[in-house]
Amino acid sequence: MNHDLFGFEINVWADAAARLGLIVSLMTVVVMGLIYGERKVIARFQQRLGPTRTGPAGLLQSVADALKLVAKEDVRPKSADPWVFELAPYFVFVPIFLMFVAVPFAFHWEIRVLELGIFYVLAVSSVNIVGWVMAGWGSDNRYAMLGALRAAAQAISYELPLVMSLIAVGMVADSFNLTDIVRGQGQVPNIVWQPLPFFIFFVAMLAELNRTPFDIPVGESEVVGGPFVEYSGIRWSMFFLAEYAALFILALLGAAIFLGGWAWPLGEEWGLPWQLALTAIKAGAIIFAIFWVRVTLPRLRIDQLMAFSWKVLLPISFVQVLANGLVLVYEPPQHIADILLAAISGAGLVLVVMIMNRSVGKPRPRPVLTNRAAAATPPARSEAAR
Amino acid sequence: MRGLLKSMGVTLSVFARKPVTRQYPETHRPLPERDRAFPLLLWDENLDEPFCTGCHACERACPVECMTVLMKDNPAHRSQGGTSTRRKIIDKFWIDYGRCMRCNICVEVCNFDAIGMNNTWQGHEQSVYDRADLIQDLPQLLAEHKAGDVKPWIAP
Amino acid sequence: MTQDDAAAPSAEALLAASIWPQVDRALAGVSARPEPSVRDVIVHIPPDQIVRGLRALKQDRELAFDYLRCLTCVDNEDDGIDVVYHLYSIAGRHNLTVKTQLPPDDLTVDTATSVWRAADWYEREAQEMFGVRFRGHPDPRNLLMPEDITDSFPLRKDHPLAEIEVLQGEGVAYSEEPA
Amino acid sequence: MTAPFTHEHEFETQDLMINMGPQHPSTHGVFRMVLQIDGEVVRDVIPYIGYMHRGGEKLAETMDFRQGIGWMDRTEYLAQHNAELSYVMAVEALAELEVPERAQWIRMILCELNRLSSHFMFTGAFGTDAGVFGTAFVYSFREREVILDLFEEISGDRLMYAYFRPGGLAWDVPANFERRVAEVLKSTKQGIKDMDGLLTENEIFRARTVDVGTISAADAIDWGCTGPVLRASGVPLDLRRTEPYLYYDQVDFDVVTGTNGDVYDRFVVRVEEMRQSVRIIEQCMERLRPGPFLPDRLPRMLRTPPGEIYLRTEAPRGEYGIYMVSRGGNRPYRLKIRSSCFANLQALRDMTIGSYVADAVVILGSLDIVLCEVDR
Repeated sequence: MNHDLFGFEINVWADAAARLGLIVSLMTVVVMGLIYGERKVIARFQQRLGPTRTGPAGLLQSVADALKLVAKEDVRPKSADPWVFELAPYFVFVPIFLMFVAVPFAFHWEIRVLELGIFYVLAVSSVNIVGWVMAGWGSDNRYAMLGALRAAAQAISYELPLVMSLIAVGMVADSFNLTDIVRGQGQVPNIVWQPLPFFIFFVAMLAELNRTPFDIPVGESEVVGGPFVEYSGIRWSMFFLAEYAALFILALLGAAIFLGGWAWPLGEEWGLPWQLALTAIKAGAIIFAIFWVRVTLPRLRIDQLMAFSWKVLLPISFVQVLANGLVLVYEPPQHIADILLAAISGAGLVLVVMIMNRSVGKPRPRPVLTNRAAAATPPARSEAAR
Repeated sequence: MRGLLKSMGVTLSVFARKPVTRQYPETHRPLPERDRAFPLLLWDENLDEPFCTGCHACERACPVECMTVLMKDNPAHRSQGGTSTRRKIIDKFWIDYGRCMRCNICVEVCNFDAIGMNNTWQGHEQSVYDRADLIQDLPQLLAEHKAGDVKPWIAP
Repeated sequence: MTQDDAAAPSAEALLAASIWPQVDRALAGVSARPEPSVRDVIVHIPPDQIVRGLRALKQDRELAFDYLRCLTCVDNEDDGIDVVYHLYSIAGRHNLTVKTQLPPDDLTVDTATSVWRAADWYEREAQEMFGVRFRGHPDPRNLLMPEDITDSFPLRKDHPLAEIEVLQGEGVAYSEEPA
Repeated sequence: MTAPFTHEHEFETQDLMINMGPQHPSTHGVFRMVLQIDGEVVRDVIPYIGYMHRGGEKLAETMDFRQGIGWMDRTEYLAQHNAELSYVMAVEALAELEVPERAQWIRMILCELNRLSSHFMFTGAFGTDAGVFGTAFVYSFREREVILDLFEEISGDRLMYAYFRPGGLAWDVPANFERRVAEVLKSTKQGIKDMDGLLTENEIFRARTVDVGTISAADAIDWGCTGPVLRASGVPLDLRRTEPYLYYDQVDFDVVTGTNGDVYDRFVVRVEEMRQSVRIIEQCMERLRPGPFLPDRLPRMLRTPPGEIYLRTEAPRGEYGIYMVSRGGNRPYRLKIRSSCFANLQALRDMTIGSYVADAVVILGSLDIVLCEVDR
């Protein structure tokens, strides 16, 4: 199970340390790249240039930001709970790192192959909400408190559809081992069989990442950054490191589970660079979509957000799991099973879209235009000209 | 869902457009001729002295009282053996750029076209570390037009 | 704030052609005095009858002054303070200015918030700026000024305007008006 | 201050008081409101204004009519031409000045352009309030910038124009004015299209705004609301139509009214008004003829006879009134600025109670307040 990362035998501890070092350095570089990328992409969406000053085309912007954040004073409010306040960033930060363990980048190129990889990732990822609530509670700030409660409510609500959608995929793939799931998609990626779980996964991922339109815990215009409102300097940057790392990991997961990861369309025979490139391209596409959504959509309100999770996504993901189970239990011939799975899931997706349309209603007709105002009384009578 | 897709389409179409950002300190937008930065005094090249006679018209008209004017007898006047036609001339002049609200009234009330609004970028970029440095005295106010850097626009 | 000298000779004719006859009818039982003005007719009502008059103007079916445009005060120094109401009728599209003159020794008038809720903030502003007390106002706190300043009324004519400190000149103290 | 009250659930809870502003990012300046919230639901709102109070009315009493124009810009820093217009028209009415035709048309064009730039500011800021990450803001600022460039070419300043004068204009527009206006309108139309496409039909935007902050026509009138806030409730009160000034009775345009009086209506009414403004400007450009921009005889120091006037014009945010009392002389005896935002803001409490915290932000944004104008 423990594959050799470097192609030769080394001590287990040294191996672990090397892998850990690899994660940390990779994570830092990736997060810096993501921040730079996000700023550039969003700038283009807004007809701006984005960072240009630091280094060629602003490439060193993230480095400059990091230096600034490290150099900044680490302020703690006098009335904050010192332990809870100071420890909160770690509770957000560490679980994200732990998620990296199971993510497959390429064939035999992962930290650890876990039989229940999906479960592990989900279990670990939900720990970081503790950190959010700690940050909100420890700050002794009402905005932070409000944001933390929103974050907790949202994370719990969207954790369930996320789990159910991944379970549905796991059923189809016949495994919870991420590597096996990817390998099973050599011919056709899972998104074809399971478009509805992909949609649920994408939406729940946005919610888990607190990204627009689900960014109510940090909504700048409402709770002014939510749980982070009192943080500064290095601690604040840890929250953001965690946020972008989570973005990266969830995009990788989405690429691996739904888009065929490194396996589709090239297959296992192609070399490591190709597989890495495939993973990167797919994850990059998901990340680009997230940026695109972020730059376009307004924020939902808390009740709409809750209703969408509990009344739409969760029931429909249960139905998806149930339908998958029925199809798989009765074991129809392979091609019929495939068609059934895809059809049911596609129908579910259409249903979700219909529910969304229905809940919002039709656009209101254009405002009333009156060329002559309604009241016909001439105004001249009221005025006594001198 | 249609509306969401339409919005996404709008942002995507903007993605393809050319950015409108100007890289400000390196590339300045060309300023229109009428641009008003801060008032400065004009230099009469023919007589080699300021146009300003220190008549206090602008000082009295200034809504924020940012100007201080002192006049004196012109030593270069004909009666003193000089060439100038100005009997009185400006002695000392201060304008507090920090208080000036750039309303152009001083230019309008001036009978001698002796004061004008700077219409260059140097006129706008006046940041200093101390407010007192924004108080300009006569040589400073005259310097830019004297050197020919500025051609203020004065309404006909 | 009289304009007798500036009013046109045919003030009566102007008033007759204006909205005044209707106002006069609506204000039965209230002693009101009209005055033509540049744009809208001004009606003077004594302070003790003002709210009655305003309510009559609002409730009159034909006039229906349902809209309070503006409420403010004018300090007439020795003649006390005028409270000025600018009314408008959305359905009838006519305007009216109502004035009441408060004597300097009794700057109290009934609140108009019972007629239009819009009067709320206007009265609070007038109260802190002019020291006019609006009897029965639901929330008579300061609106624009700090809550502890209740004895100084900036918009009155006797309230001094702060001197502009001149930072330049012959020595910093240069501030005299040049001849 | 209202005491936090407790009310019965299965367990006893206490409402949370949240102080929003004056440094909150979505209070559009220095507005402060204290929200009393039960969970996410707003139970009460106490608005506080006055952080921008500069005693403008007192200052205006010390300024002569020319100096006062510059001050008007500073009370309404998003619709400066409209604010100046009320002031100079009040002076003209008192001093009985005739304004040349060309000056009137140019004033109309500039006021409508200013309405466009102000509404662009609204759509951008409102998009940000609703949670669009800066996109609406950047799009609308892009268009506003084009309009401000034109204003700078005409008046010399980007924000504080001081361009209108009692009797006309400070100076004539540049020679390429017509070409430049055509360019600006072209870009503006694209901007309105972008803005409309980005938000109007967007499902999430509609979910956030439809039936939020509703105010009925009767309430809106009672609170003294004007402008788009009142028109969104279905009252066609537009001073350009009901009491025409300048040459608004000679151009063809529609008064835009909403049906529900909610936040969404306030948004679409403003977007539609922008289209109407473009229409008005195009008609004005056709009617613009060369000619004088100031009356022939204008005293060097303008003095008005005694009198008083309440002069109101339709600014982008509603009725911008100047109540000017003159006792002769070259400055007003008393100047009261009837600010549209001031009255609109009064209705905030009624609109907000019972909605969510996130709605409170959107409702405040939909009023499009300018705190300088509220506090003066």
